[in-house]
Amino acid sequence: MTEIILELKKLRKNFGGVVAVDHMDLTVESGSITSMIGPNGAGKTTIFNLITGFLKPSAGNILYRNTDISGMKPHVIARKAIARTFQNVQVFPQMTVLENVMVGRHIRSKSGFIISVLVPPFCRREDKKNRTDAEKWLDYVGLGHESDKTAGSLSLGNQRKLEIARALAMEPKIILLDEPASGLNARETVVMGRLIEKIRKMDITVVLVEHDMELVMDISDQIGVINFGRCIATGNPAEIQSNPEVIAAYLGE
Amino acid sequence: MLRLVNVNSYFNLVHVLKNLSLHVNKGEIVTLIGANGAGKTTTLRSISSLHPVKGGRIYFNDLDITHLRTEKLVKMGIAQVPEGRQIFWPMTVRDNLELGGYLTFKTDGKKALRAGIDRMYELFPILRERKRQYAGTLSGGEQQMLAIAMALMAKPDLLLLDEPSMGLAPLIVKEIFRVILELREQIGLTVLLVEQNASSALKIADRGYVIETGKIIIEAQASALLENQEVKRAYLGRDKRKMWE
Amino acid sequence: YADSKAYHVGCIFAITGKASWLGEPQKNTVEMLAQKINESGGIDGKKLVLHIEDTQGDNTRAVNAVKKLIKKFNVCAILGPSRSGTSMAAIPVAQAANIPLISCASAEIMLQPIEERGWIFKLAQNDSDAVRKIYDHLVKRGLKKVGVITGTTGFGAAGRDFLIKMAPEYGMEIVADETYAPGDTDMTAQLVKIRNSGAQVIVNWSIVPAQSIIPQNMKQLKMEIPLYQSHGFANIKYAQAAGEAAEGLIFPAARIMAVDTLPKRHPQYALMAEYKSEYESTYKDNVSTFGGHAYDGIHLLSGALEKVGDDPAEIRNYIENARFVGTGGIFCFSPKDHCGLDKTAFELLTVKNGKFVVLEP
Amino acid sequence: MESGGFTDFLQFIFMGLQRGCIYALVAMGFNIIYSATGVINFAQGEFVVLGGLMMVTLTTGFGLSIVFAFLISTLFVTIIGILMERCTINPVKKPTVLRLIIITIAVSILLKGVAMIIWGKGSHYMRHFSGSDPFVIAGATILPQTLWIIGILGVIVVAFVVFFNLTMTGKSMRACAINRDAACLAGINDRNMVMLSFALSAGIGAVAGIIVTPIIQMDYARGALLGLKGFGVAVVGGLGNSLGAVIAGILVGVLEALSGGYISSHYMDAIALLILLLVLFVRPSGLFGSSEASRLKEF
Amino acid sequence: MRHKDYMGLGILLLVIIFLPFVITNDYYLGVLVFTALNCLTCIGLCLLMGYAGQISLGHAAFYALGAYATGILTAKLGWSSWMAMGTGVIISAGVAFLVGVPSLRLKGHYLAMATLGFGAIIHIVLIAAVNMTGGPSGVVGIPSLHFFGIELNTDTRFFYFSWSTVIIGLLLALNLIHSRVGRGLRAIHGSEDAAGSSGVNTSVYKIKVFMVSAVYASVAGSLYANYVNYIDPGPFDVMHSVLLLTMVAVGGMHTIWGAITGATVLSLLPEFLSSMSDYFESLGLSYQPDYDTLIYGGILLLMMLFLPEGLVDGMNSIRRITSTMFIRARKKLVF
Ligand SMILES: Nc1ncnc2c1ncn2[C@@H]1O[C@H](COP(=O)(O)OP(=O)(O)OP(=O)(O)O)[C@@H](O)[C@H]1O
Ligand SMILES: Nc1ncnc2c1ncn2[C@@H]1O[C@H](COP(=O)(O)OP(=O)(O)OP(=O)(O)O)[C@@H](O)[C@H]1O
Ligand SMILES: [Mg+2]
Ligand SMILES: [Mg+2]
Repeated sequence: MTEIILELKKLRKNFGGVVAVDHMDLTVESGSITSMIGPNGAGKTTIFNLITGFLKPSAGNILYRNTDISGMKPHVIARKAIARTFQNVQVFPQMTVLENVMVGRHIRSKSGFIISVLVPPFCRREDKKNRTDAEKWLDYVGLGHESDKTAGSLSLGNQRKLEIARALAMEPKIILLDEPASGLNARETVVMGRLIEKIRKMDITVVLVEHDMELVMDISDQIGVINFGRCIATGNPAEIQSNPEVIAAYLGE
Repeated sequence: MLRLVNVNSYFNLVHVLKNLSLHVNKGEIVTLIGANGAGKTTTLRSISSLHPVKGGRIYFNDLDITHLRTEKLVKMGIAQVPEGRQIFWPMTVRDNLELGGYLTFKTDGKKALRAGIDRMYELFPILRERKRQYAGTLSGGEQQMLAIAMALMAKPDLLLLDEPSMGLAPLIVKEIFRVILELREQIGLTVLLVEQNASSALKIADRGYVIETGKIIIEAQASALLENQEVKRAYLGRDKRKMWE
Repeated sequence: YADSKAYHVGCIFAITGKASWLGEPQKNTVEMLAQKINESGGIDGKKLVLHIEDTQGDNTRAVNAVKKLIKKFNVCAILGPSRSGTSMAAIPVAQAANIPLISCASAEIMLQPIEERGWIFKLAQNDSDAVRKIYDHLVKRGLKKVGVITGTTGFGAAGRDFLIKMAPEYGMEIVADETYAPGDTDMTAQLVKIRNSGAQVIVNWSIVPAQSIIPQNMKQLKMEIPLYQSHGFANIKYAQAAGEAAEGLIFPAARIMAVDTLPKRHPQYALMAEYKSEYESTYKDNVSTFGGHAYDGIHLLSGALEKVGDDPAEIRNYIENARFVGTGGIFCFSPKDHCGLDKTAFELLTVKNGKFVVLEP
Repeated sequence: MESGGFTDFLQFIFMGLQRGCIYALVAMGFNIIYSATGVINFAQGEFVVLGGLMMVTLTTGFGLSIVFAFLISTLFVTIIGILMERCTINPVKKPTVLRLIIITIAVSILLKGVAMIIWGKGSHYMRHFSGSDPFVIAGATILPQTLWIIGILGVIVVAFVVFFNLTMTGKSMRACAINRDAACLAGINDRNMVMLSFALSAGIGAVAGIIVTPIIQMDYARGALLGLKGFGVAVVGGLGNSLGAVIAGILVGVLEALSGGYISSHYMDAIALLILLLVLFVRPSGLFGSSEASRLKEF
Repeated sequence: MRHKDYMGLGILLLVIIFLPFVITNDYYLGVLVFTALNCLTCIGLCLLMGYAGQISLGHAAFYALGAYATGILTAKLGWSSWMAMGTGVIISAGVAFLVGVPSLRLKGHYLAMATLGFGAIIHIVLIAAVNMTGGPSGVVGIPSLHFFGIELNTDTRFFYFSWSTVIIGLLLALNLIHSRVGRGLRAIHGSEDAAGSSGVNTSVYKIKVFMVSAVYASVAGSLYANYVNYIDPGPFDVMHSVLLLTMVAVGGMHTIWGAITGATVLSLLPEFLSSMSDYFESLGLSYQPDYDTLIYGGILLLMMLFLPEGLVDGMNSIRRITSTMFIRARKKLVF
């Protein structure tokens, strides 16, 4: 039916003796919300790092729209419209909230060193557009009123939202969210769920890592359960919830 | 046991905590809930003297501790699991745990330290597996476990927990809450808990406070808060999704 | 000429910073002399006012200091700077402002080309003359193979130039050419190389304190070939620092360094003995040739002021024809020669029992 | 005296050893403060200078015995280190690395000025501890003082490796540099740790100054140069790693001696530096720094 | 925010135009010329350190490359000053590229060491390559700059010229930091990982900004050579790099204005101190130039202790505090 946007093939990553990801196979359909769940240290973040080029796979391939992107530099991958957020929030603390999001517009604008040096910003149309776009995305995640604060002075939860706004500003084809709801309270988690669904509606594929089961079960099209670096089960939320292996390894009860 | 009276805190000119007062009795588990940016973290940091208090007093066992230094407070028995996994990144897991038990080591010696570390390994078996790994290379959840373990190593009387469940798998969260309850039973541990996962926090807590833009707006028994309409709407909203939409 | 009751003279020395061991005695000397002159009624009844600036041994500071002296204090002449580098930086400023600048550094390039350096004079002996003095002596001893080792400062570089350039003239063969940085602590590597080059004699040309490590290193390496130093060694502290190892080394220097062993009838004797005893009693410190340059400078200038007043051009003309006996030698300036000294200004000295003495011929 | 190729080589090695040990001693001082604060203390060179000058004054000026003067000078500089910490580092409320570094630069200027005023501008020298008659080994000569330096360095290195890796105090000192808040929360008195680190590194700087003065002569301005070399060595060895400092120090010293002896004295320092840079490019966190650990460390 | 920056530029321009009418003594103008040169270098260094977060302890080397390019090409080979300056810029940028590629992979103190080593090597080469650089004796007879037929041989002329260069440099730098590229650079400072995942080519950006800052230093160096007419290795040693770093940090490295303020203050301070000694003397107090070092160190220390984020920020907070005090006082009056 729909095309496959991302495919992990026999992916493997070990750090010395520690095998973080092992023989991992996963396919992500375009326009879907795919969640990865699993115990702590299962290798979820490592998979994100492999996809986005922060780590090089020890073996296996990562196919993005049928081209192999494994081993490319992070910024090259970002330019292919793959956005991500970090589990350990990574904002640019000295810059204002708005500027943080404008950095997200980096791949959607062009002016290089020469133009930047020679043309003052108020003469650059691109810059103005970036600014309005960034404001839009900030409103989108509900941080519009904080746009002039420095990012470092936001509380942790708000920094997490800021990260998402920055990722969205890239207008990505696929966005990888690493525990977006951690640090959000129940109500905001629901808002986050809505937001993710809205993202999907914009035709952005979402890959989600999250420990909040209600959120995951609520919005996912497909769930992959990861344990010890392997994908031990995939399926839709209902299937996963009733899978005994998953219950034993992760969900409890 | 712990009492905050009209505490005020600032970031430069931004007034973050406004005349905040709360108390925690001995052996109690009290939870502090509130939206992002409400000032929960700042409250805990102010108690531990990691953030300067301007105006107001903080008492611990009826002693004025407002301007005491952090390490003094730890010595007096106040430990904190800080927000954002504050561990020693370029040190091994074992070194981290040893440092967590710095005071134990100073007072009770090496043996007690070892025993404490072994106890933490039992609690979080994965840490034992990773003991020679640099703490910074742990997964997010593992780091969180380490941070909690480090605080427990200090053998506190009062434990300040800042979002301990962040990034932890549901099974582990349950385990941690269980341990907290157990410690209260065993050694009469007192806990001030900040949690986003308010419903589970309220389930184990005795009392709760709701904080909004640096002010306490509600104080009540945990069970009462669980039923409170306003609280439900703002912080527990999940199943009442339709309500606010 | 700003005020009629006093003569304003500028002094710039490296009083602090990387060459402060040069500037300090110079500053002390000029202060001592000015006080003496003023106490005895000044020059023609006018006070001698010295404006002393510190270059910190730094070119930029030297340029600023010269401008300050000229533009702010309207001095009629400038004594200093202490180092060749700072002098070179200061020269264009003085030259453009038509103010005489009497440098205490020794580099001869400061005066070249003479047409463009009409306002520049120097008091230190010529490096080339020091080289001549050394080579003469080597010729006399029949030594031919020279190992050269120099410090990497302007002074050392100038000496290295002359040593190499003038070698053929005296039939010398430079078999090794090594350098060391002012902050170096150990020159055994260079010395081993010189030893292997078959040098019969070592010439160590430097002005920094590190030069006194060379004799020590030679002693450590048990090298027994003779060691010659430059006139930059003319500071008794260097000899003391090198201790026993310095015994017997030979260097050309102004006679001030060995006043005590000089015959009393020598024309420079009286003046130098006076300077030495005054300086040493005032500052509890040994005299050095560097301070001597400043001494000569003040003498020259006070002479000029007395004769021609404080018009810079007049002063310049006066100096161009000045002849006088100073600590550095018997000066004999001329429009073609803005240094006024030749190799007779030097005496070959040696270290004996930790003291500088005139080398017995 | 006959001198074959091997003798020369040995001579260069001895020279390198002597230089290298001096560098290593200075580098260790850097390492200690770095370990506790993450800061490079630019006044380290001044500690060395003060130690040396004090020693000269006590032995030559007051005629104290070497052992006694050694102790007093070390104590004196240690106290200066403690004062420096109490007066300039401790009061800083938001200590960022760069800010502290600039403060140490300012202190180094101050200390240099004080030394200049007290000890004057000339260089100071003193007798070697046990004579300056060199030992001859296979034709090459080595000064007894060099053996002193090597010996004292050895003792200090062992002491520090044990201290930082095996004792709790050493570990907690490192913890302070990594994360102040977390260290406080573990009950560590960060201020005392920082003070201790300054005391230790001032002490070790003094020792360095004392034992090298007979060889290199000491003047008030020497600190900067010693400091820069020591910094380079500390970095190339892997910051915070005592053993690394020693090995890198000796490497630098020997490289300098060899390139001076076999290639060109004009470029000897440049050649040694170039090789150091290459080492750094191949091992971006120094010879013995763990790349994993330093990657995680923020500046 | 941005407009404030450009307004500041306008004010600076006015000040510079009128200053020589107020200060007529060439000495002061000469001091200000050196100040301008330091400002220029510090603008570049600030782009590198304050914005991109990469430390450099080797900038004196680029300053030297510019100065020596000008010195050697004009005095020895008879090129025109402008050609020489341009060549210096190209050489500096090229060297920055060659040095930057391996160095900028390093972080923090390790990067500091690498750049410091580079600076030291260049300094040694300046001393040792006697045939080319003149060694410790330096290069003499460097001609003055000509600007549209006007020889810039007086302090006033050079004052205008050097400060115009600063203004242009400042304008370009301001343009840069308020641009997409500038944000990219600051993002690298904040978090290299996040910058990379936002599509910023971190390694290339770091190298480019290193080259840009080298160009600033190189131009300043060329101007130095043209102004002083003589160069030797003295002013280009590692301590000068340390001084430049200090200037940027003292002013507050998070803004270009901080860098300029720091450069100005620390360039003027020594001259100010040396004038102070005259003042003391006129009061009849004995004052030794030796104390300058102490006072200089002391002032630096006090600035770092009491103005945590640098002079510019310090001034801002003083303004804030006084304005709140003012408001409070007014409130009291009203009630
Ligand atoms: N650099 C490294 N060196 C050694 N081990 C590593 C390194 N990085 C990660 N690991 C290990 O790999 C495993 C997988 O880590 P990862 O961060 O992918 O887990 P995760 O699934 O994201 O867990 P969490 O839910 O806790 O965030 C962990 O056990 C971790 O300790
Ligand atoms: N470093 C800082 N500088 C300035 N303001 C800050 C800083 N840190 C926090 N704040 C402000 O203080 C307020 C309280 O922050 P705090 O971190 O205590 O919130 P919180 O309740 O813990 O939120 P969260 O649930 O997101 O962790 C917020 O408005 C935040 O913007
Ligand atoms: Mg993870
Ligand atoms: Mg918080």
